[in-house]
Amino acid sequence: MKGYNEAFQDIPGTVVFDATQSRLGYHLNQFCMSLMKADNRAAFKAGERAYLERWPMTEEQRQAVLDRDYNRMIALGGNIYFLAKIGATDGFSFQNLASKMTGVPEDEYKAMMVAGGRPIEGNRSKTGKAK
Amino acid sequence: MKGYNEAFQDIPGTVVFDATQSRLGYHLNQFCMSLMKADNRAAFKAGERAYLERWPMTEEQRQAVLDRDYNRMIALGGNIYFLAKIGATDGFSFQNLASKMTGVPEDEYKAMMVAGGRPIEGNRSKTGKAK
Amino acid sequence: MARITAGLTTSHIPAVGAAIDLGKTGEPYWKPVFAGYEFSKRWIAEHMPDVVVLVYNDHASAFSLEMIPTFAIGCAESFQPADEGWGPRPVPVVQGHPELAWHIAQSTILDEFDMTIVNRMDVDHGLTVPLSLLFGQPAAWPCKVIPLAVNVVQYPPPTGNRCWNLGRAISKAVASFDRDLKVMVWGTGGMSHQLQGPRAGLINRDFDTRFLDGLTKDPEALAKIPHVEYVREAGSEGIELVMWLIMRGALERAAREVHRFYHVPASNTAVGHIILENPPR
Amino acid sequence: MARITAGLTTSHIPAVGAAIDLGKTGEPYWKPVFAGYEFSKRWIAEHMPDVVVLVYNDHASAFSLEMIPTFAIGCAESFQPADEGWGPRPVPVVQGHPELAWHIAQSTILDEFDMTIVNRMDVDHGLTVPLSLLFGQPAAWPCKVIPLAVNVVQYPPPTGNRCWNLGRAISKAVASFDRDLKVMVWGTGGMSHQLQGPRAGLINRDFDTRFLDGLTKDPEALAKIPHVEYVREAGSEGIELVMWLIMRGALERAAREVHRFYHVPASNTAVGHIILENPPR
Ligand SMILES: [Fe+3]
Ligand SMILES: [Fe+3]
Repeated sequence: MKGYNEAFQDIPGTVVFDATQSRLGYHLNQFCMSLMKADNRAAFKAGERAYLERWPMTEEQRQAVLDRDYNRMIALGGNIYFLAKIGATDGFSFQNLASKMTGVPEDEYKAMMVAGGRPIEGNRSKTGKAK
Repeated sequence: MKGYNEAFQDIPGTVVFDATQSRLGYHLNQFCMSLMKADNRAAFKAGERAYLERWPMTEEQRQAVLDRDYNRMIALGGNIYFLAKIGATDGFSFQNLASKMTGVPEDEYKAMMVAGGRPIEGNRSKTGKAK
Repeated sequence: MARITAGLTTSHIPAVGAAIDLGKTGEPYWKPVFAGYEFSKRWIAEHMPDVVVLVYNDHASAFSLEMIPTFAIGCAESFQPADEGWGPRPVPVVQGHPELAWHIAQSTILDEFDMTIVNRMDVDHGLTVPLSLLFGQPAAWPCKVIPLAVNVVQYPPPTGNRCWNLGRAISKAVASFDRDLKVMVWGTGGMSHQLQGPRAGLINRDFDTRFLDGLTKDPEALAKIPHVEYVREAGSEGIELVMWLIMRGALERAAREVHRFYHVPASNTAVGHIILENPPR
Repeated sequence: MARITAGLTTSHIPAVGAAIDLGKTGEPYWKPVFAGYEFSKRWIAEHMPDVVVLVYNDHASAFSLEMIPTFAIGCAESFQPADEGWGPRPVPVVQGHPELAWHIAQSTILDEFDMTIVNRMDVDHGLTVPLSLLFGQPAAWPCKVIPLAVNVVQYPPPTGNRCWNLGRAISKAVASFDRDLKVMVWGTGGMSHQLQGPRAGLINRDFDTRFLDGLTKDPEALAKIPHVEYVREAGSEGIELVMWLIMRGALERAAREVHRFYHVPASNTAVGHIILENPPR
């Protein structure tokens, strides 16, 4: 069981949404759920900071939302399925979010996907234990 | 599986809250859940029929609630754990509800309980298959 | 490592909670009920757990018909007493143990129990009355509590065998939790009672006695009892007894009965209460 | 009696739904994706089921972090398309089959699966995109749908083995339903994709091909794949593939592959689609 959670940590560029992340990101993710209502989306757009103040998340989490820093949101307990609601509210596609998270321009990211995606070779393992 | 549900039908004076009952009583039971809020209890007390009209239950179900006919409510899909909220709203104990359902005065019902409760002998089986 | 030191079962009758809350425990009707818990209160003060895994059923309080989980484990920091129609019970907020609760959730899911993880939930008399019976009326509960809610409202509930096996999986989960904690598992509900219809008030002392005997001596046999036998013999709400098997499955086979109490009636119900201790390590 | 005639798997990518809803299916980027479903649309028109048991994962739409069921079966009369942040998809309301859904719930619970019964739930792209892919844009869906939501958001999800066994239990449940119904089981999600962080965009054609091959030939081996291997080899959202094992477990061992389609990319994802037919009776 301890081994269960630790095994994932060898995978590069990946945060598994386990109990630790879920507890950390609870209110951040519940804020994202609120964006499933049009009224809430409008209220968020009308004043992002004020809207975020309604949710008992950390100031770091609020800033990451304001910055649309998805990697930071994930590090702070956000889960991508929840965070996608922010992207949807902004009117961005998932590929736009992916370009933000991978730090490459959207065109370049799309071209990588059309060319077959990010290869698995070299992306399996941080330690090199898994080939 | 068919046998599973049918086996219960041999037990006298008992309705098992299976899929059929649950589907039948869905809105009746959800109405009961609403009585977990003080505001709703006040609204119900202020005008029972008007409050019941808000819930898409059958007219028969509404009448059974107005009549506090618990056996009828159970026959129409009510579950006692849900229906207990009506009793609580009325300020009645469970023993009061039991006296209503068994058709004996509350004193008499209480005396039966103090004397050891309703005996199992003679109350196991409609058909007599189970002794 | 964490370890399960003991388990207990108790009825969780709402009228018992009301008797405590309204100061009626000394009345002739109630006195014999509470007398049965005098030993238990001293015993638990001497063996105070850090955490109780409290197996109970929600009585249409946290869970409506919109969503009915078979097994729901409470992983929140705390749980508020539910308003069951007469205002919330005047008892302390229940403090959870999220670390252990999540650990049990993870371990049991990997052991192929299909748990529902709950992070927000009010707890009703099914959970708070047992706390009152064992701990009285403190300003705060003296230990953490992990609520484990079992569906016995909507048919079918889990089988007795499934409950027994969940208990065993909980025992394994607790044993693999890397903190030095004393854990108890409580099974609540029962014993014989029927709250509905013309058969309300049913009590079956023989069935209850056999169940109490079997709990220590032959729990595997109890785990084989089909639902229809509970309903027939112990009344429609007697089905709550399947939850006791989760407690029993979480204890060792060699667990020893240190206290037993049986009384009829409390309101509509036969009160059954038993304490089992795991062998000392 | 009801019988399972066939099963299929398909990705359920939201961008595919958007391409359909916005009339972009003829664009060069999307054309090859939809071409892979041309056979399937003809096939299903010829083999129209009465009911589809549609295995999918909710993407934080119906289930927030308040309550996370491992397996949730939708027993309602109907299910509304969810608003996932850009308004609900313009697709028909999903009509359920409460009788069969409740029957499956009862049968699987008695077979010791700890199902959550859901009577009110909106359904997101995970469920509606597969319907659009197979049925296009009708005014009403041509069959009933029983949603079966599997947690793959909160770790741990159910094991592959547990999913496989749930499929088998569903097969048994359908076979014991006393009405003459043609039932299909669909497994959705996957194949390789990662939607989060610096590794987003990962695609593993080899893994996907082996998975598609194994689905017909050696599903027992697929059922042994641990979660970490899915995440490592197929990306963090590749874990959705465990749901395909529920479909496969519900079909007979001798089921025959009648169609296969694999395409990279649709948005961030490798599209995988396979149709399996049970042997004729
Ligand atoms: Fe109870
Ligand atoms: Fe998905």
